[in-house]
Amino acid sequence: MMNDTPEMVKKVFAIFVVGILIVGFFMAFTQMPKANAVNVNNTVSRFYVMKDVDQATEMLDKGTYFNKDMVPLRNDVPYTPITFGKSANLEDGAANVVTSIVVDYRGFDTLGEVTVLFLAASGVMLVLHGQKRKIPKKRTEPSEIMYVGTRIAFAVILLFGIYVFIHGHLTPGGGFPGGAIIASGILGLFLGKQGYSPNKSGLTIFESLSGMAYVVIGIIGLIGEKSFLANFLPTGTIGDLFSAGFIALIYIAIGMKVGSELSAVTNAMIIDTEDD
Amino acid sequence: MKTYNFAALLVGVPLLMAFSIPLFGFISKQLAKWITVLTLTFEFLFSLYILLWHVYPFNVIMGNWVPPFGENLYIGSLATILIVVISFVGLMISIYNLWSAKYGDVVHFALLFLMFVGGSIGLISTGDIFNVFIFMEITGISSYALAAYGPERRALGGAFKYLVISSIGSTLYLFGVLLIYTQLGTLNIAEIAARISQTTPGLLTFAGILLVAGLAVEAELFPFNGWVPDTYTGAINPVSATLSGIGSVGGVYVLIRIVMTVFGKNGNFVSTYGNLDLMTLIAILGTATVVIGELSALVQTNIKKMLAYSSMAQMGLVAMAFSIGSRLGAYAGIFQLINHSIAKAMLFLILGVIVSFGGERVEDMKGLWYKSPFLAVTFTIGALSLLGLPLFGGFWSKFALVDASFQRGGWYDFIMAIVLFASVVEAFYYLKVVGYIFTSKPAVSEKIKVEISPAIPIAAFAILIIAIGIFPQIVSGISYSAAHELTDKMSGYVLNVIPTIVGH
Amino acid sequence: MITLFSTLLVILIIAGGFVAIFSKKLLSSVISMGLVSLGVSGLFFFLQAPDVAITEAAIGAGLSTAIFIIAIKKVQKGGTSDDE
Amino acid sequence: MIDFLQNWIYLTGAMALVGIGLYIVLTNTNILRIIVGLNIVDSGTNLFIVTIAWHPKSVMPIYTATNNLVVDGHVVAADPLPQSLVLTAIVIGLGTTALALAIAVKIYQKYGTLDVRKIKEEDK
Amino acid sequence: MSSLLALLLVPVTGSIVAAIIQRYRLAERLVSFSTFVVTLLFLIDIRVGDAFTWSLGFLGKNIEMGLQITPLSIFMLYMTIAFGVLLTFFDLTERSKMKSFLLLLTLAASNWIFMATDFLSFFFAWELMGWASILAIFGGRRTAESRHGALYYAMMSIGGSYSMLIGIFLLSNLTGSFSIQQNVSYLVSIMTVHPWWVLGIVSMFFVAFMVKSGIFPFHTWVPYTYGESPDGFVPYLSSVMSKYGIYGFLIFLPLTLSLRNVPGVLGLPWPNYTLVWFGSITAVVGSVLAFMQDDVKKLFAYSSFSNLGFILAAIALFTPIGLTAGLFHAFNHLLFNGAIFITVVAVISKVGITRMSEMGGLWQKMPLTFLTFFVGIASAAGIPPFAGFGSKWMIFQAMISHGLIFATVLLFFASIASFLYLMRAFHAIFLGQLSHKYDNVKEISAIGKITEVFLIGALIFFGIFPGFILDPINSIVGSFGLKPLPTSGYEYINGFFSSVNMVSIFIVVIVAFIFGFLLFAVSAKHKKVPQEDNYTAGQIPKDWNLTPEMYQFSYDFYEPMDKEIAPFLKIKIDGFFKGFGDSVEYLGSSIKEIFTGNVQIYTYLAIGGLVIFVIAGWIVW
Repeated sequence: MMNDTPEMVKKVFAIFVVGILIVGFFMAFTQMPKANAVNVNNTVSRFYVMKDVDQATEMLDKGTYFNKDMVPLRNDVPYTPITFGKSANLEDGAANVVTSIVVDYRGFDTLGEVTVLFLAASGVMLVLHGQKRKIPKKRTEPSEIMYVGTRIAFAVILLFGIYVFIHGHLTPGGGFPGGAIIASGILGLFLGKQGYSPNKSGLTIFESLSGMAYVVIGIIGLIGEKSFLANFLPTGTIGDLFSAGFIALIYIAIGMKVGSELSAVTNAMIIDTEDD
Repeated sequence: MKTYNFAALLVGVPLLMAFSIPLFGFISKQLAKWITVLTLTFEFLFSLYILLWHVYPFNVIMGNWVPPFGENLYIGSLATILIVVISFVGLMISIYNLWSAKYGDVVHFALLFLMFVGGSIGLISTGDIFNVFIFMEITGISSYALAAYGPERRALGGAFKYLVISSIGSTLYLFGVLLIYTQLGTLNIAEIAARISQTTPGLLTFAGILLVAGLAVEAELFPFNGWVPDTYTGAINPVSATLSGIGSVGGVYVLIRIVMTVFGKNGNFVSTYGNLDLMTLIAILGTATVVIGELSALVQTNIKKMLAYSSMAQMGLVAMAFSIGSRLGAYAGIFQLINHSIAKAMLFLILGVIVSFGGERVEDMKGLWYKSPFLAVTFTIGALSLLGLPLFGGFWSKFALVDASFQRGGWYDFIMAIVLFASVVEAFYYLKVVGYIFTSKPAVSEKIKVEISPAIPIAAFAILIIAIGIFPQIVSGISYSAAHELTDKMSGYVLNVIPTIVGH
Repeated sequence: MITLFSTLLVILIIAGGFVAIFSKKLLSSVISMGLVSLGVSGLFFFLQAPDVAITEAAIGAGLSTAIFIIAIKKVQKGGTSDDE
Repeated sequence: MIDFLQNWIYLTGAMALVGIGLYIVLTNTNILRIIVGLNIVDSGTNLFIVTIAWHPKSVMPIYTATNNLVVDGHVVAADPLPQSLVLTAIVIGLGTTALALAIAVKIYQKYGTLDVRKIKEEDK
Repeated sequence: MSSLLALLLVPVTGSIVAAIIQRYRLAERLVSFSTFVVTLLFLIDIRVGDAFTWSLGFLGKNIEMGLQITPLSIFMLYMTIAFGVLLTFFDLTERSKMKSFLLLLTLAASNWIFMATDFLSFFFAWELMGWASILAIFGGRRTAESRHGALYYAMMSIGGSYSMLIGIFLLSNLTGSFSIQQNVSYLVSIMTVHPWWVLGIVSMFFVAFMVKSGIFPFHTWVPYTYGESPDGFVPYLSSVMSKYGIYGFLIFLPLTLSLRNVPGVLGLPWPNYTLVWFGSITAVVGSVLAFMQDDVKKLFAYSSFSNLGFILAAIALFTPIGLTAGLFHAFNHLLFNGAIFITVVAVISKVGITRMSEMGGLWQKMPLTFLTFFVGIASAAGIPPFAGFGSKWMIFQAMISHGLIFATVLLFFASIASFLYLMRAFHAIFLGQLSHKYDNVKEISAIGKITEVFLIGALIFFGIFPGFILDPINSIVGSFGLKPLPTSGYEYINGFFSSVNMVSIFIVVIVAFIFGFLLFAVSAKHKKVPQEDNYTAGQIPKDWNLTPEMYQFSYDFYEPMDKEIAPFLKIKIDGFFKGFGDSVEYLGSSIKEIFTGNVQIYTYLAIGGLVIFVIAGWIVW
């Protein structure tokens, strides 16, 4: 139908359609709250930042959280101030609020997110599955310096990645960027040696075990704390490395999983296959 | 608020098993498929337990953070019946896969299939509007990969089309969710549903349109369903069965949950907030889908494509039934959804067996009765159920649909006339195939030998269709209470999740 | 100051987007996409979202682009030109 | 006033990316370019989400020794919830991109072309 | 009460058994026959007024469903079941390619239709019957034509049922009940207030009934289906199933009683008047189309629906005599149509073809069949003393008593035309010279002969003593609140103007027959010659491009007449439906073009759809 439409018409039409859509979006934005942004004190995030969900839950159980017009009285929830390095045994111990949301308050989302990445990796392997094709020799093999250099760089990058996901609850970062950093380190290894390929079954085992570890942590919460993905470890003092309960555990699992997954994906993309 | 946190295993167990399947794959490829069967058996039995012992409705609280602060699963009557259906269909298809999936990376195929079913179960049970997005992506990504699987190259084209449209759809959905978040500051479906009237009407209209447009991709409604024919045709048959029997159920469920529970008002005839009545929008989309789907299916010579278009049309019918807005209409929609899920999955599975012995053109169905009476009879049962014949499951839903539209009256009389006309068209092309099956002599008289693993699911589906046709009480009771959940959102949904939402 | 800087960054990403539209070569299109991602990750820093910024930089700008380039190299092995 | 404008600037950037991405999807026939377009749309969406979580006076949502998130019982941090959603969205975007690229590579192997107009089959 | 259920359960059980053992043909036929007999035995136990109800919990509502016996339903039940007994008995030995389990399923459905007290079970049974018959036709000759025929019938049938479904729900939403009696009495109560409303709803039902009975303009499926369905099924289809429509009409016709005081046409309420015209036109169209047919099954298919036109025209009057005449003709039609089709089936099964012009002279080989056929067509043509004369006579009386001159003329024309085509079939099949290829044709088996003798007997018996059938009809007429016609002995037919003594007519006819036979006996003997024996004056027939079947004297029998009518026949209703189907298909193939397989188009569709919604949203806003 539109296969033989002139390019120009197509472009003008596309501009027209996209333009109307964008104008529509902007007209919607004019209706947004002041300064086009949400006031944190009017959202549920207020409790995440104040680590105050337990108090809010109490009010909810008493029936004083909502007024009779079903408007939540978020600013009425009593607040205990939090001081960095001093407050201990909070309901959630992570200094990085985003991390506390990602892993703890909305941990189920993250489990799903990990699954999505896992499925994408599996999908890539399913789609690109086939016999490994013999790679014709490149004329120039990378030099020895390159080979050794990438190896050393990989060690450094690996350490950095591990640092990022272990400190996920304190500093920006966490399992996902940490894993991605490790994967880019492995990507570097491909440059170092012609025909390099990481141990595929090792990656698979890593990936599976870390994923199972995540779910098992969730199930431990279900058994110990009567709720799936509930924190079953003490939360410690906010700001300490060993704080925030199971967040570090989960981020380690996520980091390893994402790292091995993305490595497997790059590996699958790089290796040439042909149908078996 | 009744909580039953142990039901988190409904989502947890498939995840755990999916993560472990690659390890089992090292041992044996067949073992990976058996793990799928076992896991889905667990899912089916668990959901059957919830249904038969009347455990529902209950909440599952994640991480001890109660809604609306944390995430939750809400398993009411609607979720229960749909989970039972989905896990049953999934179980049956996984049994079929023992025989059918034999090329390429079987381990990852089994894994993706398991997560597709698991993701659909999560999609249906979740009570958080962003979590819906996550589960949509889980089902989405696994279905792109599943659709790309297979020995033929057309699978890749279909999968890619699905991916592009679906990505755009989920982006739109994300925009819609965030626009609502700017207004209400929460992501919990129950709280949003209760407080939807506290938003700015214009923004709400826009957000509603974005949500509907995003979800209509999965629900196969007209201008967003371009991917349907190519993807269904390209994928191998059990995958088409999965997409049609499970994927579209999840898609329609979310669409209806958003439109009726989140945007709906209380009362018998649900109308919606915002200035553009979303129910009207759904009605228009549904009717257009029915007409376009049926008319396109009419002229197909490729039977798989015909089933694909017919799937699309059935989804339109379901959407149209829900858009009536009454309890009876919702009941008709749920019932039709279940019937379609079972019957269409069965038809695709049968086609899979036939295709392994020959082509997939309509002419290739000629004389199926002589080649394999079992396949011929079951195919006829499925087709007649889709047509809504007495004695088959589809009759009761179509019956309720007509009843509901006439109770609503007004312009629904007119819509009903169009839909019935489309049904006549549908009858035409299905009967044409049934005629070929029974009346022609086959070109080659080679018998089709149906092995035990494809035969079990096909026979089970056929028996179920007949059982529902004769004893509609199997489904009708719970469907009717599920319809209550949709049309009376406060007592049916919101108060079950957040009992104290009407405070002091 | 930050306002000025972020405005420049916004202009940069829009320009990057236009490069992605109009560049004849696929590779430059992809690289400008990476630049857009990098710019967006910079904007995330200004928007007080360091977590997101790091993730976007590592995943969106880094790994995504890398996989893209691998894919492009693969499809160019057949000897056809990069476009069409 | 300048703060107000600033928000609009970010929104403009986000919407421009969405528009550019959609335009690329709509006008290009090369599969890889379509994926580029989808990626840019994703970036724009993410920018939009982070923007609405932000207020000109907000600080980053991480407790440090110097960074105080709550002043006078009012949260002054940027809204962390949308940020965590964006984290998810980015990862999902990567997954989709990787899968799309894998499919594209396979399509190229099987069809010998990346032109979407040529990737269709006559009915068997 | 239990007998009522038995009327449903016995055929269903029989059907299941027959389906299981269908590989053993004789056993299957025996099951089929004995099921009919058992059903008939149960029926004998049943009296008017028996009822059985149950309630169905459906979505919180309690729906009362039930079975009930009215005079009309018991009349219909006897007719259908007894005919079925005859047919299955005949089928015991004949090669009629019938699927017994479908026939038995149809029987169950038909019993249910006649006993249903609510529209739900009525609709359910109606659908069941329709589908069983469609499947039977599908399984018929297994040719492209048979498939086409079944598909055509299925489409019309589905259209009809959807229309009826709409009607049922429109009605039940008004009254809150599915009960036929309540709904009809509700319609009666609003008939004078909102006549158009009632007409709208009722015509929804009428479409379904007209489709099932093949009333003009929904007659187009008839030849396809009758012509192509399995031979054994045709007698049942044409004799019994066409009566369901009549039964349906009779449910709603009492409505018009309340219109009697409203001025109409010629003292008739206008709905009745309209239906009379539909009936008359059907009769004429059927007769005229029957001229053109060379296929014997199709010819009698047209004949059959022409007769239904007669029946409809008569009952549509809804006066005592009209109703009596219509029901009487329905009964007679059952008999003579059965006789005709059974003989046709016998001939076809022996000869193997359906083209009349290739038959001829078969009376020498199948004398009893010939005699049955003769009696059958004589009845169909309304020749005294056979059954058929009385009812036609009454129909004309009924029509004329209302001064419906034009309709009467039409019916009269149809009657004469039917005489012509019946004569033609008679000649073409049985008279004339016998072709050599039929030298080995034998008379049908003993069981077939018994059936034929029975039919001849019945046709003559009910011809002479119509009172036996008029008695139950009178009670039906009474049950509708009309005053039955006076009765005066079994041999009398009381018309509107006069009455006829059938016995005296019989005697007259016998005398005339003896006279004719004497004339035949004393006149010169004919010499039998083979078919090809022509006087060609030295020329070889090949020179005239003669093919063997052209020797058959009935070849192009009515050619001059065909030429005269041909222009009128070009206006084909069939063409309308076909054209409609074609345009739907064309629409489909153009809509299909949306899905080109190009993902960009799909993206355009999605984004474009979204943009349209956004614009719409803003306009509303």
